[in-house]
Amino acid sequence: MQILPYLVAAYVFLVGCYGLATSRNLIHTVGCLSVCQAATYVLLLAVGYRDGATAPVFSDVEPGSRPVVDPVVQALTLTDVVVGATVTALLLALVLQVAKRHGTVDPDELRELRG
Amino acid sequence: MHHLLPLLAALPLLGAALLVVTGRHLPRAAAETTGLVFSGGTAALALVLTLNSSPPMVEWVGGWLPVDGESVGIVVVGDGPALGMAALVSLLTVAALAYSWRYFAEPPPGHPGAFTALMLVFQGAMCGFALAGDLFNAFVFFELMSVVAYALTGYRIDEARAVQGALTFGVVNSLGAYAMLMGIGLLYARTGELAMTKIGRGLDTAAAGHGGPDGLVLASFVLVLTGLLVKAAAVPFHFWLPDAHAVAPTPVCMLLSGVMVELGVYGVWRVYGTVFAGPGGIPAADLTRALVTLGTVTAAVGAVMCWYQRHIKRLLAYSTVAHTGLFLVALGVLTPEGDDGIALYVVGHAGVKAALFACAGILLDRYGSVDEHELHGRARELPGVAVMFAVGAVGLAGLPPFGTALGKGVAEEAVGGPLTVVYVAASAITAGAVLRITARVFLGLGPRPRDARSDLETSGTGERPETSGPLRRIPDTMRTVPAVLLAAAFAVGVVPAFGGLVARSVNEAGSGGAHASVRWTAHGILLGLASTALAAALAALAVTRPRWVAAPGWAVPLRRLQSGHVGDYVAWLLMGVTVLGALALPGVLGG
Amino acid sequence: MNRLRLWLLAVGGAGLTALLVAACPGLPRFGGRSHPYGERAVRASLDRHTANTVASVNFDQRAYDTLGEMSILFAAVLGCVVLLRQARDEHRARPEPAAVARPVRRYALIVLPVALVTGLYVVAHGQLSPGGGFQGGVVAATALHLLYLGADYGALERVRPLAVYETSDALAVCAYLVLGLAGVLAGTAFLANTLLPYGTFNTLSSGGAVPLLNAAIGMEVASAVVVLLATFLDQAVEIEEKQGS
Amino acid sequence: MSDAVIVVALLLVAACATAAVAQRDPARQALVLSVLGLFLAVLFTVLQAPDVGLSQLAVGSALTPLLIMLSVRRTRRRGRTKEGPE
Repeated sequence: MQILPYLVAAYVFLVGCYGLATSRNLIHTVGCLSVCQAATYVLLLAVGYRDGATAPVFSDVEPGSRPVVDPVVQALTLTDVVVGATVTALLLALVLQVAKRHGTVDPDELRELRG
Repeated sequence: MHHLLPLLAALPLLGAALLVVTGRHLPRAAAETTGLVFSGGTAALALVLTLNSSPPMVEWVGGWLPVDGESVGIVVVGDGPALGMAALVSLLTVAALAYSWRYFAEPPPGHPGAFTALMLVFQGAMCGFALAGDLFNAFVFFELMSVVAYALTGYRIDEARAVQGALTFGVVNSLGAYAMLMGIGLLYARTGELAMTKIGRGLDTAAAGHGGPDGLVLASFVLVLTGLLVKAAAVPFHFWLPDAHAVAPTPVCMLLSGVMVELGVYGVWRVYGTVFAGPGGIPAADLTRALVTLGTVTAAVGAVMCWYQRHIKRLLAYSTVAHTGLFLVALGVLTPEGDDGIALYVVGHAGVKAALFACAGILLDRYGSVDEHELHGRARELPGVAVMFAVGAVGLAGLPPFGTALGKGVAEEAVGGPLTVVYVAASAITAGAVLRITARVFLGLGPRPRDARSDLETSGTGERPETSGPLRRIPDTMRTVPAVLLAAAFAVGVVPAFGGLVARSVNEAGSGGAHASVRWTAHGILLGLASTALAAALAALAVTRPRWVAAPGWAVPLRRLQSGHVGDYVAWLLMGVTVLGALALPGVLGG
Repeated sequence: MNRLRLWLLAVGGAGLTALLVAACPGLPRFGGRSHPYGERAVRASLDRHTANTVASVNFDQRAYDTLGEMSILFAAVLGCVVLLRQARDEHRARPEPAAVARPVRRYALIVLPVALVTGLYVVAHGQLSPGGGFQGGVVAATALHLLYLGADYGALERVRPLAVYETSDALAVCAYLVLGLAGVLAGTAFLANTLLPYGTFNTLSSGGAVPLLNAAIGMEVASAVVVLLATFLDQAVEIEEKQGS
Repeated sequence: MSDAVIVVALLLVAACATAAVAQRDPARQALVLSVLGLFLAVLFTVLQAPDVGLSQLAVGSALTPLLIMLSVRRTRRRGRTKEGPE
């Protein structure tokens, strides 16, 4: 339990990388990239967790009565989630154009740029 | 004064947002003028701040000044190198916007200001990254810079290569950025801080407890550096660069090659100096081993690949790879002279490289091709551009008194010994390739080269001009911009106070308080002349005896590696992480 | 699959695995107590009467990060609009109105207002309870697209004049920047939250500028997501290539 | 108790990430990603991060898969029109 969350984050990142390298479809590639990014969420939030603590929201908790988990990593992850969605959208837009111009979304068939 | 620091990022963003708000109703000229005003205003602000950057400024955004040395806000650093990079970025953006004045044939319907707005966001992002003193904030601006760059690279959606290059760029750089974020997460876990100076101190305190750096420090170092080196296009993270830079619109290429790649190198300098330089970080010997090794390989691969290109923009892109290698080597030796040398080299290189891309853009718009073979002798009618191309080539070689020569000379002295050979060879080969282009395309010298091994190379034929049709007359803006850029690169070396100013501000910000003086030395001048002579000789040989310098058998596998396949590039990225880890490992084991 | 890539992947993957696993023992125990920055952030948030600490970090303490983040969204939307513009060799085809089953239509039209209101509610309570501009914005924008399910594409296009959303996206960015610049003009600092009273803890108007920045983000995210979905829907439904291209 | 929930959520995330990579058909991958987004949202909630959980639910399990589905539809439609008249 002590390091399990970190190991899961590392595993998810590696699996995403494997998918990126072996993908046969560019849309699938973009999906794998978002898997890689999920690893960063897990890592950040695992780092900020605190045993027995509650969410850092004081609308129904008396301030100071209970420990709270680290709010900074949550703000960072929130930023990260939005960044991830926008990058996905932009890359998908590029994949659509690749599909139109090359007539394929298989990276093995893209032979224009080499050497 | 220091309250104005965040405005360097905010002003261009405001300009971009205003352009989108009003863009629909503005005529194109008004939109482009607005862009120039905002980008020029930011440049002026950056210059004023740079001149006032001694002693270095610090600003806590939101007014969260530290209480007892602790703050919850984000720190923005306004020292010489940060503001200098911001000024360089801004000036080059102004140049790129001026070059693209009335340039693109077809703004998207309903969005006449879209291209200008994206360029402004790009400028703001790069300024924000240069000034970042907080690691996560640096990541945010890094990502912003990347996202805009993907969109700008793929801007010409009618071009099959452009969209492919942009996609590769996007996937590889995003993966690098996520690796960097993992590294930031590890550092936060160890120290519980995000400001770079605080993280550095936190690492030192933690290391004092159990003696030296451990696996976590190594992993975070490697992961953060991976993100930055992907941006800086160090081998083996470099594959995306030629694919993206060769296909991006010309004004974008000027920014990508001129400053964005260099910002990766700058990021390595900033992060190592503030976070990992202490006793709890990575020992100096390991950083030197890692950066000098990667830098040398990068310079070699970049130079060799540059020589064998026929696609002119791709050739220039590889020369950027080679020069990044040189920057990394000088950075790796960790001396004040080395830092001063690359600072000057980066400034000079930005001017020269942007001017060369601008000239290549003129060829593209005039002939619809950037292929060395196809254009053989056709550009004889453009003597002005020919002169600029040749001047750019010798500037790249480091002919005194160009700014590149001053920076290269200082850096060569700093690295010393056998590494000097790398500098001379890499700059001579890349400059020789550019001179070869000049001789063949603009002068029509030598026999017309024959096409060979078309499965191995990307030709520059069949490109579509970026203007509404092939240009019959080259507009004045497109001629003036490269001339001004070359003049600026020249001035960097000639104006005597400039080198001293750069050296002082760089040393004040880092280098542990040591001050180095920067001046022309006989050694540097001789090596500069030697590189230029070697470049000229190579070009002459290529034109008169093409067989002697044709691709040897061992270059073929190297060229095959650049396969254009995004999966290959990702695999190489992982390999690079491993290599970087292995190179930095001994210090951690020893500690 | 070529063999070189597999080798690279195996060696590189092993190296990265080793690196990440080597980092694990050095990490603090999961659930540990040491969060210096986090504790400072909680104190600062309570000082400024913001009940949701995450909102305080996002819109006050680290509002500059959020500026970068909203710029990323802004740039990505602009980028998608530019990249997915109608190319020279494409034309628009009106999709035929599709018949929608009545239960689906009824369901969509009932859920739509509920989802919209939920989105707005989540935006408005950002500084008090979990949620805020991002989450509420996405919910509201996605809700609008239930119309595609419930009615048809034409109806969606009528309630969704894209130009308006693009403008409001950019206006929200302007508003955020202007709020930040106000700090500089007042002589404090960029994005300083010192100009407005902090209000009563745990009420809608508490936290000084936090609700304003939060609202700007909500507007930006909602418009941005609408534009994003619209450009992709356009591609999927309307734009076609000319034959023989 | 809460530890056990966290472990289960973590393992579900890991399993689902593997499935998302292993599923080579992009349309099905979008569905798997949507489930991954859901598990991540659950994980974030048990890690006491409801803010992030909520946005992950909105973005990760709705918006991103939707964009992927639309892209798949576009590329498939293209393939059809291309094959059709020729």
